[in-house]
Amino acid sequence: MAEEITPPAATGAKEVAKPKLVATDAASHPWVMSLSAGVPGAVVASKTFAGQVTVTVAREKIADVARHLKQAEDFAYCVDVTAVDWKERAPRFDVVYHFYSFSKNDRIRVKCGAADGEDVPSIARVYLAANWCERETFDMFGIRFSGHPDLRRILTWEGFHGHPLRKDFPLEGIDTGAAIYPEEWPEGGGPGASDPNRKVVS
Amino acid sequence: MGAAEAAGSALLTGVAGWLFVGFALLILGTAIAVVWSKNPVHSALFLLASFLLVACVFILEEAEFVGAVQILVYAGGIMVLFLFVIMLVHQRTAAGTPAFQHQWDIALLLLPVFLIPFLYILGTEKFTDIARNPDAFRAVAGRVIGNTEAVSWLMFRDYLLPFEVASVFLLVAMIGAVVLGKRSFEKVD
Amino acid sequence: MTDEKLSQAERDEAAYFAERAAAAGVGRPLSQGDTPPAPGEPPTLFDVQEMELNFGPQHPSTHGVLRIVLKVDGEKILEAIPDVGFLHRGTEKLFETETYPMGIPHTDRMDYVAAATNNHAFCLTIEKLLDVEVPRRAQLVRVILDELQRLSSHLVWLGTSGIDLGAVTPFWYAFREREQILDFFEEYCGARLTLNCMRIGGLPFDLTTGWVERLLEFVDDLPARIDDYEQLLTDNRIWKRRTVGIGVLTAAECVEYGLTGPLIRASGIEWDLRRAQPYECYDELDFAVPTRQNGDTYDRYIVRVQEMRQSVRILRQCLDRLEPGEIRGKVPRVIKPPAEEIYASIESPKGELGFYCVSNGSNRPYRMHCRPPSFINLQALPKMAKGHLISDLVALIGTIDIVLGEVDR
Amino acid sequence: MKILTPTFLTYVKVLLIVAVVPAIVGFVIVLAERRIMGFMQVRLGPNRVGPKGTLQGLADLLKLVTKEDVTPARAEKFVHFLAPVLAVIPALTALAVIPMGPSIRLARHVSTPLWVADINIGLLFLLAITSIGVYGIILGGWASNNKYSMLGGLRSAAQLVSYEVPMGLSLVAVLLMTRSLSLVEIVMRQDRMQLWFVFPGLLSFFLYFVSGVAETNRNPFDLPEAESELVSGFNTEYSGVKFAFFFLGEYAAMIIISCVAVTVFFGGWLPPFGHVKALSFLHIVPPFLWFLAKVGFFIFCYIWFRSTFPRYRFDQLMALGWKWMIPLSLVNIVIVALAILWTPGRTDGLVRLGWLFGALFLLMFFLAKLRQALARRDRLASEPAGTRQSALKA
Repeated sequence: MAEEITPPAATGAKEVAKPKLVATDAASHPWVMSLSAGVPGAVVASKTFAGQVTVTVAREKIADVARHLKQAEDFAYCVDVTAVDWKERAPRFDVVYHFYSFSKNDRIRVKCGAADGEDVPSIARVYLAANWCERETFDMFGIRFSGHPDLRRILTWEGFHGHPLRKDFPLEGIDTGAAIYPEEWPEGGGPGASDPNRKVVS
Repeated sequence: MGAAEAAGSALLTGVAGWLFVGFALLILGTAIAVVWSKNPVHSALFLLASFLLVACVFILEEAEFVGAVQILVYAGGIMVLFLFVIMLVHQRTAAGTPAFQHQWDIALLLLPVFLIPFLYILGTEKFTDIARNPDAFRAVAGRVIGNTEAVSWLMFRDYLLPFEVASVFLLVAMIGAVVLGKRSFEKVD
Repeated sequence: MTDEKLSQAERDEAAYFAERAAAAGVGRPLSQGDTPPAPGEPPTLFDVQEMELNFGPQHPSTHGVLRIVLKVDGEKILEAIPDVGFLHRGTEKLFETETYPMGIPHTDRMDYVAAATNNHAFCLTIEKLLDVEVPRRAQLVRVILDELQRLSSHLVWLGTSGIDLGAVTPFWYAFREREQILDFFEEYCGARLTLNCMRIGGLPFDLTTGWVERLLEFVDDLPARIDDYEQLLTDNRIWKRRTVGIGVLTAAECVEYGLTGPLIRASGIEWDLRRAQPYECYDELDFAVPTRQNGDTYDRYIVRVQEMRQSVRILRQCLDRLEPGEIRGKVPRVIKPPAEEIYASIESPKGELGFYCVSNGSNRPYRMHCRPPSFINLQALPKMAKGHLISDLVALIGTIDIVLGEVDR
Repeated sequence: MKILTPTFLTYVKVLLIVAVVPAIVGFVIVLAERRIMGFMQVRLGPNRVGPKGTLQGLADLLKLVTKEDVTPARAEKFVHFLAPVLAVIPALTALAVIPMGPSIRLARHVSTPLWVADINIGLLFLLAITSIGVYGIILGGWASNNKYSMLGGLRSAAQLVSYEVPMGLSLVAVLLMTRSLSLVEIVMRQDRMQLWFVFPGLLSFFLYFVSGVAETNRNPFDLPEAESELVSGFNTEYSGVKFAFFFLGEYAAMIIISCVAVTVFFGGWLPPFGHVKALSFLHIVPPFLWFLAKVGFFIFCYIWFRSTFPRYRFDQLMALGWKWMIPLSLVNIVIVALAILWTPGRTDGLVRLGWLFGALFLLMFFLAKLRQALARRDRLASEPAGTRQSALKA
């Protein structure tokens, strides 16, 4: 664990050439090399930007990658799991993982692409911390995690239709069918219901 | 305490007599209601009322100590634990369980076994004497000193051994309860 | 990929983790209802009765709208399943629709008892993406605001978790000081809770005259006030009995659950982002990272109280080094970061508060994700609560120090 | 003065108790509690209604009386109604035997004692009647058809039954000294012995008062209505007048516990050290006021506890009751009995016992303080260095 007060590791912009930050290829980075060796065929691409290493891996291999990172490279702490919706891109989603290593005092970002409807192997059995994060990602993007012990919606309620953080989900919200006072707030609900410019998607 | 003083002279005369009859009828009524009620909590409440009424009769007969102890021990202690248990029992489960009706016949058989000796004791010389000698339970060695003292003399001197034996029985029962309760508690873990 | 395709070793490991997850109370369906009795055996009057109890969403000690479904035997918790999301407002969606600077006020509403740290984390992320240098004065003021916010957040925690355990008086003491801190915020930026007190590249305003002197006075006063709270609680036997040994988490468990902040420090891991990956000017400040070894509720209490003292120390140093200067870095009028992705995090009062920003080169973030410490920390609640009593659950919710605005975003 | 017959005076006194006690509770104790707690918690407390907030009690009362009386849909209607009644009646009944002062003269030939009844089992009667009060809480919790209320009711059932035992046992030890159950006789005997029973019965007093606090469900034993755990415990589903009854019952119970403590341990209406010549001026104050002042002190203690202590956990409360208080009170009985046997019929044995207890308590107090100081020192030593002194502002 991080016991000694060491000078800050390579984070921030200071090391990268000024004035403009640029992404560089990180294929020769030790962690990426270790991953390529430990999980053959996993690494698709890699880059370094602002001192942060990003590895794009194959979707099917993500659980193995996480296991390898945790066991061989000592990334013991799963910081976060989330996703990005690229809407028009070929695999529609990027599922993004951040791991942290106490001994290295640094983070690694792992990404994998996932098309709409494709299952991503769950890492909730590798990192307990990923449990809720994957649930949230499922809830917000509709990405299913295969092998997750308890994949339910977490922030929206059970029975909610749609996934709010997808790019095609309207900002105004959707008719959830949960109108409480229909005479006051008609179908399509919400305080803005009387607004003629209001977009309602059912 | 005026009424109670009047009761001293005779058991069933005057205001105290009427009070006694009233209390006795109420006790009978509540006791029947205990058996009659469908809801166990209501049963327990009627039993509580019955205990309190019995305590009233005790106090009416100037047995204040026994009356107070009746309230303290039965109403304040034992009935609370009864209620505790009843409330812990799932009401739905309790409603579905046959409420001991199949014991009718046995109860009927057992009734004379207890009733006859009870009536016999009531009919003996010692108890018929009370109406004539109201101080029987308030006197120690012929001297009238009050019910509390009389009870303590009886309990801690005359009948010390039975008293202690009874307390040992209670202790055994208590330890048994603890052991039984402990086992069912471990089952949860 | 299904389980059949896994190798033997992987399956073993999966079984191990599934067992561990089950032990932690993860993964049971929420609406299971009363456990049906074993078939063929009618229920008796004296069977152990398992009761399902809804703890919240409206409950005095869930610190907001948190629902916990409890399976209890008497008062003993067999299982606790948190149900969050009652305060979900789609903040991450809102970020995507507005320009970068417009996102800052939204962060105020996440951890609403520590808005300054939220602002800070957000701004830090964008600054990192833009590669902007923040002027020194702005750095110092940011640290001052952060530490004030940490103090006020810990004061809220101290007061409310005291009330949860029936100690009412510390609440009033703590809120007296918190009010003063809020006054400082109000004087600086006009708001008391939703501060919006930082900008990308620096600060919105310079400090008002006399602010520093008054703050110094307050800071000098504070250690004695902290002593007051400790007087009421630290050595109190009842307080100790209610907290020592409650909700123990080992260091390994903390890492496994991704816990950060005082929770991980109370379990013996000296890890604080201010020290591990210093941002702003934390690397030149002299402060200690308090740790304890037992990882129970009492140790988390001690760690937080000691953190307050350290915050006082940091505040003094910052106030001492404050010199006139620029408060905004060289930031373009329209912020259009390169089409890249970045993750930056700070040590918020609750733990690691991070933002993950994906830019597509436009003036709005393509994706802005928040890594909320409360949300992740709350995951450990089922593990901590299992086997304890309902009274302890209250202590545990308090000790995790959640803010539902941040959990649900 | 034919109208002032003893019977009539008794009725008047009963009426006074029934009418005055709620008033005292509503206007004095509640206001005092809120103001004192306000003072202890650096805030004001009620200060708007009437001069200095003195009419706050009236406002609260009006609010409670005019509030809608809600009975939950699937509650046991009759039991739900019965519970608050059961909570309040025993508490008021018990006040009948409390002697608040010696006889006072109303007219030339008419004097009346300041108690309704002096029955020869007074203390036992008190214990018996107050033990009925628990039903209000249990039944209220059960009848509300609410899981939190139910848990509150269960908690209080266990708690009150458990703490009645040490309470009774602690009084037994004092009864060995008083030789009477009559409360009036107990006060008289303290007068005759020139000794308040708190001195030889120091341990008894502590046991009694702690279990008394537990019996009245007050901090730190307020588990049946722990608002942060069980929302409001047994009275969650009560509102309006029914809630006011529970409220009144709790405060009346507080008054009774304090009254008994004063009567049995603190010489009832007697002034302190009334037999010391130099302090004979204390007799100028009417005895009734002495009684009131002493009761007020204990009520203050209740309030003080409330703003100082965190709450016990249920199992810890039970452990305290069964593993500490009951054995300790049994030991106490033996010690007191031995002291009385040592010097039968004389007070010096009791006085010596008092000194012994006093010395023991002082010793324990200092040991506890020492332990606390050591723990504090260890904790400070374990704190990160340089925490306490300012490195730069020196």
